[in-house]
Amino acid sequence: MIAPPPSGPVPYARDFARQLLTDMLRIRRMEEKSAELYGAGKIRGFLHLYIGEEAVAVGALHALQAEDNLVTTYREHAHALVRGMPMDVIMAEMYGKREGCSLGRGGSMHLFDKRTRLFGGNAIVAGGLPVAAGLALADKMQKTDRITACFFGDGAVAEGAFHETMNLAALWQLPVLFCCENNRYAMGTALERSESQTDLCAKAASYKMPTIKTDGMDVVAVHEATREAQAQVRSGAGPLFIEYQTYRFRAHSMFDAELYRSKAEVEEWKTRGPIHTFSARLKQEGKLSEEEFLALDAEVNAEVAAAVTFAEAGTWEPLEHMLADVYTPAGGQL
Amino acid sequence: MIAPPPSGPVPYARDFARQLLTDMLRIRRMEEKSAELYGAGKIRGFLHLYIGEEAVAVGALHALQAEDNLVTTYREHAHALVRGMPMDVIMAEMYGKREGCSLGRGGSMHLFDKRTRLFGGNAIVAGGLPVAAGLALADKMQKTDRITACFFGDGAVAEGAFHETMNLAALWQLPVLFCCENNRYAMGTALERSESQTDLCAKAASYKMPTIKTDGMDVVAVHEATREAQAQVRSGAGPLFIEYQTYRFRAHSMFDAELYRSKAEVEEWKTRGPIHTFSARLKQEGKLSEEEFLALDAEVNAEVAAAVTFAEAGTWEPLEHMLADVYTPAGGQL
Amino acid sequence: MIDNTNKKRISYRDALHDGLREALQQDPRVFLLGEDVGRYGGTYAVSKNLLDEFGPERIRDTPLSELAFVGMGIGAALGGMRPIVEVMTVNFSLLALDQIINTAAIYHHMSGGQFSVPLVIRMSTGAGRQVAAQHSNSFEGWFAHIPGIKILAPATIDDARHMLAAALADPDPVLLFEHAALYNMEGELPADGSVDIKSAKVRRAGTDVALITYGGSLPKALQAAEALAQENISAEVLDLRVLRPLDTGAIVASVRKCHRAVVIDEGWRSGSLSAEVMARIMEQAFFDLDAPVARVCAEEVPIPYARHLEEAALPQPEKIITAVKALLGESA
Amino acid sequence: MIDNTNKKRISYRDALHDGLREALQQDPRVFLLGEDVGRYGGTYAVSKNLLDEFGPERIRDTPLSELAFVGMGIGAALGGMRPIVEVMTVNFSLLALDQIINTAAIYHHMSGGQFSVPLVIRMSTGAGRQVAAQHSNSFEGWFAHIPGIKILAPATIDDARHMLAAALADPDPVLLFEHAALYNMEGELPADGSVDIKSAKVRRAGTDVALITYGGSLPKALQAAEALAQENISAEVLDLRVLRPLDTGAIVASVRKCHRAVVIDEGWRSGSLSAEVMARIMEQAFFDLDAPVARVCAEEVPIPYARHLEEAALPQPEKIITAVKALLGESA
Ligand SMILES: Cc1ncc(C[n+]2csc(CCOP(=O)(O)OP(=O)(O)O)c2C)c(N)n1
Ligand SMILES: Cc1ncc(C[n+]2csc(CCOP(=O)(O)OP(=O)(O)O)c2C)c(N)n1
Ligand SMILES: [Mg+2]
Ligand SMILES: [Mg+2]
Repeated sequence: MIAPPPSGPVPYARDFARQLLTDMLRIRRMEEKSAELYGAGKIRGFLHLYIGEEAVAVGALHALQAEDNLVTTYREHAHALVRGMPMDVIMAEMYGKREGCSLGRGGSMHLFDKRTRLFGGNAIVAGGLPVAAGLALADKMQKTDRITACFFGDGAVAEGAFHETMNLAALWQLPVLFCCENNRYAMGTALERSESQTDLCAKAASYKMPTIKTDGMDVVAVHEATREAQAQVRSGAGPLFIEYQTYRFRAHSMFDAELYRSKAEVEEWKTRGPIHTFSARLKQEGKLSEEEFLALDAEVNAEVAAAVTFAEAGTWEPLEHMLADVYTPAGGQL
Repeated sequence: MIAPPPSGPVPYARDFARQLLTDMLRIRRMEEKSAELYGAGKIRGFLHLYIGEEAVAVGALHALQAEDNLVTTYREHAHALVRGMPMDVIMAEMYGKREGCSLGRGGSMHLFDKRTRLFGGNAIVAGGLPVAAGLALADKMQKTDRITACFFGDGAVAEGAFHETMNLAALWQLPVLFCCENNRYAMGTALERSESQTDLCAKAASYKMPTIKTDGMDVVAVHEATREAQAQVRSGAGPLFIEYQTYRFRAHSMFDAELYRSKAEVEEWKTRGPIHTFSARLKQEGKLSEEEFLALDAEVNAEVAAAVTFAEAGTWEPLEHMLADVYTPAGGQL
Repeated sequence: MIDNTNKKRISYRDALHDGLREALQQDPRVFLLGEDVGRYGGTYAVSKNLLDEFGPERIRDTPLSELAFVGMGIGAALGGMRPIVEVMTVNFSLLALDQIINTAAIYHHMSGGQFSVPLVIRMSTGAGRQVAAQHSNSFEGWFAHIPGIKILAPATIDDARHMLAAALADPDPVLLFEHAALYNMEGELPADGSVDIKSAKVRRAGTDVALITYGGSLPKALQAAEALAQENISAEVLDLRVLRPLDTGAIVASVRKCHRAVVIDEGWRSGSLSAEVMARIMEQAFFDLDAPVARVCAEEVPIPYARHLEEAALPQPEKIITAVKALLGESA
Repeated sequence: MIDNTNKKRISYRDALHDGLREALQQDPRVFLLGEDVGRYGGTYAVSKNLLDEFGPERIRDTPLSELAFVGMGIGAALGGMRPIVEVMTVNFSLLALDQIINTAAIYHHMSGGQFSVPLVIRMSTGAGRQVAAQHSNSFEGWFAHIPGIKILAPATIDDARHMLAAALADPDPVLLFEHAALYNMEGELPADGSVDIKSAKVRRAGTDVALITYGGSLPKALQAAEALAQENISAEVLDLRVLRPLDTGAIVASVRKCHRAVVIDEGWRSGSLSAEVMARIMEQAFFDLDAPVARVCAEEVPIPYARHLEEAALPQPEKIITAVKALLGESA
């Protein structure tokens, strides 16, 4: 039994509301194209789509400030995009081209961007949590008022790294916002088969950390909750755990036969799809017309097409560079 | 502020009460002698004394059944002794002699005994927890009514291994009794500097595991609580976490200058010493006279002396055996 | 799952599956635990359908808790079961290393021979599928440094089918590394139904140069040998199979025969198993060498995602051929 | 903490302490975190009194959470600090390996060169103090397999005093292994105030045989060389110092000079760093050898507690002498 689709008034001015919608659409269209390109052999390796979960990245990241740190997982196209990495750079990285953010060395799972303080794209489940706490420790010691947002899935909660980091972050009152994207499955393992306590906020609270649980299918709920959360963390009150209850509409990765859940369950969740429910609300409130929506979608599709063109035109890192950057060049010290 | 010394009626018949006292004394005298032997260079490596905590091992292990499994740490002389390993075998192991339980290969931190199902002496903090859960899984799958008791310290709670194991044990309802010897310090790190939540039972409860907190300085409290706990685990109700609040009177190991706590704190805790408070209660109830106590102590001292003699007379594993047992000899399969 | 058009043709994946299924059928103490081995069907589909056949007690999906479930495998083995723990990939085994090395490997010895740990740990290893640095490690040679455990690297259909049974029959912890790039490889399954886990095997006999390898590099070495044969260079291909304990005798025999050798190893060059093979040749067959032993290993770089870079970073038949020719030139 | 009777005599422990103190004094970004580095005074007393001088912000006691606090070191380094993480012993580093290998080591490369991780990890290593198998591992040679990190093994007073500064000046993750059996070693501290972290160093010149070693085995090799000198055998002792990247040039130079070599390594023989040294000699100095390179390593057994067994399991001067003599006989 899932909750009814998000509804009700959207408390934002037209421009910001449209930006939220646009960003969700950008993620959706970029990823639909990525799936297609995967089929065509242009993108390879592992590809994890965010489709269905767009409200989380969009609502949450628009609540952060530009100088905040961001640490995320292998399912991070959305985070990179909303954070400000150009779509063509993401696409080029997925192609393995030199014009990608990581010169094509990381691919889909490893988007890094120094400019926007995106510290990756860590494909070890829960591997980003300690790193995020360390970034926050650096900020605390340097007395900045930056915070670190760390995204991870429900599956990460079972890992020892989660436990150790939650404790340390709470013990040392570090400015980290732990952003748990609870999409109910870790690959094929449902949360109930993974955790004795499935209320993840209750788990987080056991570290004496404040928590917020929010509807991850509703970009408004996500944004409001995250605004509150980040302000609290930024105030010096220590870390906070925020759970976004969401759902992925697609397979875990491109290799998943989805034996572990029913089509009906997926269909039921699709009724709560973050893009169509939000655009419906905007339309109802007169903040968006159908024509405007279509124009916006066309714009987004054009951006996607341009990104593909950019990636196609990209170049390959020369083989002579093979051993470059294993170590930082002398003098290259930050 | 510590609680007042344990007092009140001892709900046991004279024989059993004396056995509890005797076992506590055996631990105490054996370890006092061990410290002396360490000074003399007879025992070497790391030596962690249990002095002050005797009520825990004695009260708890007398509540278990003979066929139960036991997993413990590097601070395990007491567990081995109460479980039934002869004192001379322990002493020989600490000497590094072939007559030791592990042929002198493990020393103080690694007492193993197949006969009493003592699976060691694991010197990696929290390293024993997953192993204990696995033993319990084997029992559950084999439908025995054995349980596994797993001892560890307050320091272990911060480790990822603790978290992963607690979750799995609760999720799979495994017959494990998690016995946390909370002596308030992990080496020099006080619990408040180690855990954001210092109520360890609250932490355990976050896995939806039942918990019991008990006075680890009172052998009666320990025994009663553990009896109840083991019965519950044995009934198939899943794992249980029991916290023994205790204190070590000695340094962490023989290399510890004890810079991190005051003499006054140690002295205050000594007023709650498990041996003198318990013997006082027995005397008060007329279950023990001063002469009987002295006789008993003399007997224990004789046992210790005999153990030393045994260890002294022990032999060294021949150098030709150096590579024996790295792998199980063919045909030696269990 | 066996291909019906030719009853003996089977994939490496299905051979592993059949071996697993047989083990579960034959011994009620055997069970499988790991991430997504059940409902998902196994990350590489090796355990597909086994949940239906054997039920959730014996095909156990675990949470993401590598350290704990590997340690639980140790405990279950001590408790009389015969667990097979699947660690999804060698990359994640780093999280469980403490239990493997500092508990499983020393149990028998440090307990004075009282306890044994009959545990089998399966994991996939290797690169070659563009999954980037964090998912492309080859640590099996590294594990081979540890006394008290045994390390297997099936690289043929036969070994994929039968090594598990031998591993389960072993009283000590055995780690079995399935190379992820081999799952789709197909081949004939010999009728003979068992393999040893002691010896290296000559997969192709030759006289001019010994190509010593294992795991995912075996097909590449065989390909190189085939190409070299076209040029009248006779390469022997030795498949190490068992990385610990190493079959030094077989290594020395190939070197004695060919007087030249190239070691091919997907581990990073420095400190890979290739170094140990070279050290043993140095120690035991130095005077049989006509030229220094050469090696073809992974380049010392985190394995890149881009296909051309990944290919260039890994051992390839062409590199092996080049190394062999350089060697033959050098020893002239 | 410097001995006042002779201003230049100092222990390895105090040299490490002084290096640490100096680093904290010179750069406000430097801080120390690890188990019991503060209130306890450091397990091996290396950080004794630093809490009083620098306060709990910069001398941070951590809970028992190796994986997290090592990962936090990575994050803090990325965030502009210069963390020194103390992992109490190499044995416990197994719990943190994932962060070191699968995050720290690849950050610079996989981010396309955008980020660097200027992190120093110190840990004690080695056996020799009867602390049994779980506390006697020597994995520094094993770590040397990993591209993207640098591995240091100070074995002299000078290196103990100054390697840390060089490690902190390095933009990439550097692991510094302090050998637990050396803490009490005393020696003169040269006036010159810095060392490089690039080169191996000849600690004693010789012409008949090169003893190639590092860390806790260096004093043993020097002792053996001294004894050999009594018998008119001139042994050169090469201290590798930096285990990754290895100074192959220095290895080759010693081999060219002596034509015979023994590698001494406290790691278990199979797959220890000794193998890599031998492989490099094979590759680059094969024709300079008068005899196969020999090695003296730890026996392949979990290190036993009993003193006589532990001694027998480890490299010792006598074993080195025996190996040298066998080598000289063989090459005659
Ligand atoms: C330590 C580790 N173990 C296993 C994996 C394989 N794996 C990749 S994603 C995944 C599921 C993670 O689920 P969750 O954290 O819920 O994130 P989601 O994929 O649902 O976004 C698994 C098991 C991994 N990458 N890292
Ligand atoms: C994984 C690991 N980290 C560090 C150590 C070093 N160490 C040994 S005992 C100890 C303190 C453990 O404290 P606690 O769990 O409270 O047990 P206690 O010694 O108080 O009985 C530490 C840090 C270790 N043995 N294992
Ligand atoms: Mg999930
Ligand atoms: Mg404690």
